[in-house]
Amino acid sequence: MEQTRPALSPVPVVHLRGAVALLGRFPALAGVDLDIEARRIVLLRGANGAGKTTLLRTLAGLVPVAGGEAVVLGVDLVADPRAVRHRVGLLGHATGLYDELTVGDNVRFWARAAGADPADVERALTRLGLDGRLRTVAVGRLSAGQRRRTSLACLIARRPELWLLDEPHAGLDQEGRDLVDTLVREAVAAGATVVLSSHELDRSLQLADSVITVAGGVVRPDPSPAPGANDGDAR
Amino acid sequence: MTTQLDAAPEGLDSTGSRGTRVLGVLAIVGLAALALFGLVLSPPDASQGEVVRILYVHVPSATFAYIGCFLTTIGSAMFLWRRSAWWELVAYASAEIATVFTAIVLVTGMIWGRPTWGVFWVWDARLTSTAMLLLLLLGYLAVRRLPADHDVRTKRSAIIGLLLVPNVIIVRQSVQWWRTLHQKPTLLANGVGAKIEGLMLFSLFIGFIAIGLVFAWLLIHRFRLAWLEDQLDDAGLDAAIAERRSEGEPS
Amino acid sequence: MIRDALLIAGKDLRLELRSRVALNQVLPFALLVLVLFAFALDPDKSVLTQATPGLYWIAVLFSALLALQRSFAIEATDGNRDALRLSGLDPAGIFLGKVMAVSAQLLVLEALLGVGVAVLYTSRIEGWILLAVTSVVATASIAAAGTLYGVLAAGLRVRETLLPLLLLPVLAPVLIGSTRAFEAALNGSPSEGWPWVGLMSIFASLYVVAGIFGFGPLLEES
Amino acid sequence: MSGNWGYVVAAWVIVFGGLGTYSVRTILRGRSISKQVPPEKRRWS
Repeated sequence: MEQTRPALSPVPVVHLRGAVALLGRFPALAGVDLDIEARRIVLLRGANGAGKTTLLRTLAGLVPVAGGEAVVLGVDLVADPRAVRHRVGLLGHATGLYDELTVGDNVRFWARAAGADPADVERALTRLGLDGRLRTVAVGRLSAGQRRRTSLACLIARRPELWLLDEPHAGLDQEGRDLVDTLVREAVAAGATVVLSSHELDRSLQLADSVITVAGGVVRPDPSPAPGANDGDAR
Repeated sequence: MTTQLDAAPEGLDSTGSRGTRVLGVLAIVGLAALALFGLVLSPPDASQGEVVRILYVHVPSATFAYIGCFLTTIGSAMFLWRRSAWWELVAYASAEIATVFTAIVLVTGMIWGRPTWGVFWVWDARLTSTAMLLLLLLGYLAVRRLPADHDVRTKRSAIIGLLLVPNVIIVRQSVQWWRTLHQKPTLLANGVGAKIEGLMLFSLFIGFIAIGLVFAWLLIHRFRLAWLEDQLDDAGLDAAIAERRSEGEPS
Repeated sequence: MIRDALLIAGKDLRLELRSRVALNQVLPFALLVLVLFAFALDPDKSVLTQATPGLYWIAVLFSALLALQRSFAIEATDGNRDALRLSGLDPAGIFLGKVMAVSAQLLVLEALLGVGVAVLYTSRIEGWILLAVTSVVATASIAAAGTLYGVLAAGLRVRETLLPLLLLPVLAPVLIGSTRAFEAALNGSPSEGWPWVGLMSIFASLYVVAGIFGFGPLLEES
Repeated sequence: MSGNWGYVVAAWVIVFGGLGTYSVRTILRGRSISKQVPPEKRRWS
């Protein structure tokens, strides 16, 4: 699709060397080395508090890189973390939706903010099954799973080049999880790259083509590499 | 990096240095001279009497309170523009000192006003805008001292510091217009602007020098204190990173 | 920038239309303040009529504090700040949009409050042009300074107490200016009011510029 | 107006007392916090 950069770009989508990210004074990332090539689906795994969420937020340009190198989609995050933001889609624990507005209003607002086509809004709503009655319901009245779907609709309407999904399966029913996997595969087929963290290991291992273990704020060599594993350098 | 080559000799654990000690002695000498000239040698004023002696400390304090505000705004601007942590500390240190000076100015102004006007407080333009200045400075300090992330505190307080002088100018202007609409001219004619000369002028001059020395001495010490506080915040980052990495060490 | 501002303003106003917080809570609060003034000051003497401009603007100022708190409360969830930063919206546009939305709500509130004052305090209303221009300029000043200081206080545990401390001293010139200009208009001597409008215009411009440049760095903190 | 020495003394006491108290507080805080920071980070000493 048109949103991808030149296909054979020599620059990997993600390139981190010794990246440090601080939350206050706590080094949530303590020197991460990581390379991710385009059109990969990479699964992050690790215990709670290992640094998965911070890694995803750092890749989105939301957490400043306090040390080391970090280049995402060709943008140097140390120099200008803002430049990458409109090109990534982050699905986090918090939805970022306005409770008082309807599903349709929310998706339209965030999509227009990113400069998306109105047709993409309709397509996203339809794709997530939100085009019917739910469209005019205020987000505050939705179930957790329906909010998740709304967030996903906002995300796909923006057509990001890099998808960063933090526990995308959480709170969804079977059908919803299947839908997430389908959307991820479609996005990669269209040229995007996906990094996700999940506790649904069985499901995610089928989906991902590399697995990366995060522990203690760094990337560990994987003890049991998945097929085509793109494990980060050990430190 | 953290190896200590030499242990600090006892007695060096302070924000003092040879320069500040010299400055401190000069400031004390200046204050003594100010007391001599201001309280003993200079004559009482023809119209104000002995009360004029308050002005020898009041007026210089007001001047340096304003200088402190200017430093805060300049420091905040340099911090926002050049990311200069040094200037940020200058802004913080001078804001705190300016707050102390402004409080002194307000209280001495009220004490001066009691015998001069017969009341402690009148809604005089100068007095009112000084009170507003104190509130603005307290707002800056409240944000700078928030129990929040260092980055959050410095950035937010710098924006307030940047707007400090523009705010003071607008507040002064509005208060001035406000009072001149309902002017009671006798109040202002008796004010600080009255002409002074001779030993009285010299005493005021000594006052500027002495208070200026105190201001400079305080600024250096307060700056170093703020710098130490920052160092304390930064200390241990390397250790924290090492500790963080060891969390994930396979056991 | 303007496109982003309109998008944000539209979103905030739509949110207000759906939630009606300003209409159902802030407006009654403002009217309540007017009634409380009548309790505090003897309504039979002419104090209320004489003090109408000041009481009116005090009521507006306190209501503006509530409106501003509300304006930032809707962006207060953590996901929201992230979403705004990821959205690609120009921070200056976000600032202007917030200012526009707050201004629009305050102008409606001021109009209704004006009716309230005329009825409750039986004040005679004259000098329409000066009154209208003063309201617009003062509202822009309050909204611009309030939005900038609102984001300074946003995301902090102490925001409810910090915002009034930061904002009210700064808005003192606006209170003085709008009150004097209203007095001039009601006394039939509008020429005394225009310099105040000029001063408030400078104030509003200062804060719009400061907000356009300052909003980006402030939004950046994680 | 010669009976106004009380005001003069009060004002001077406030100036000298205020500045003195603030100075002492700053110095003492500086001493206590200096001990917690390694000396090579104190460039002035």
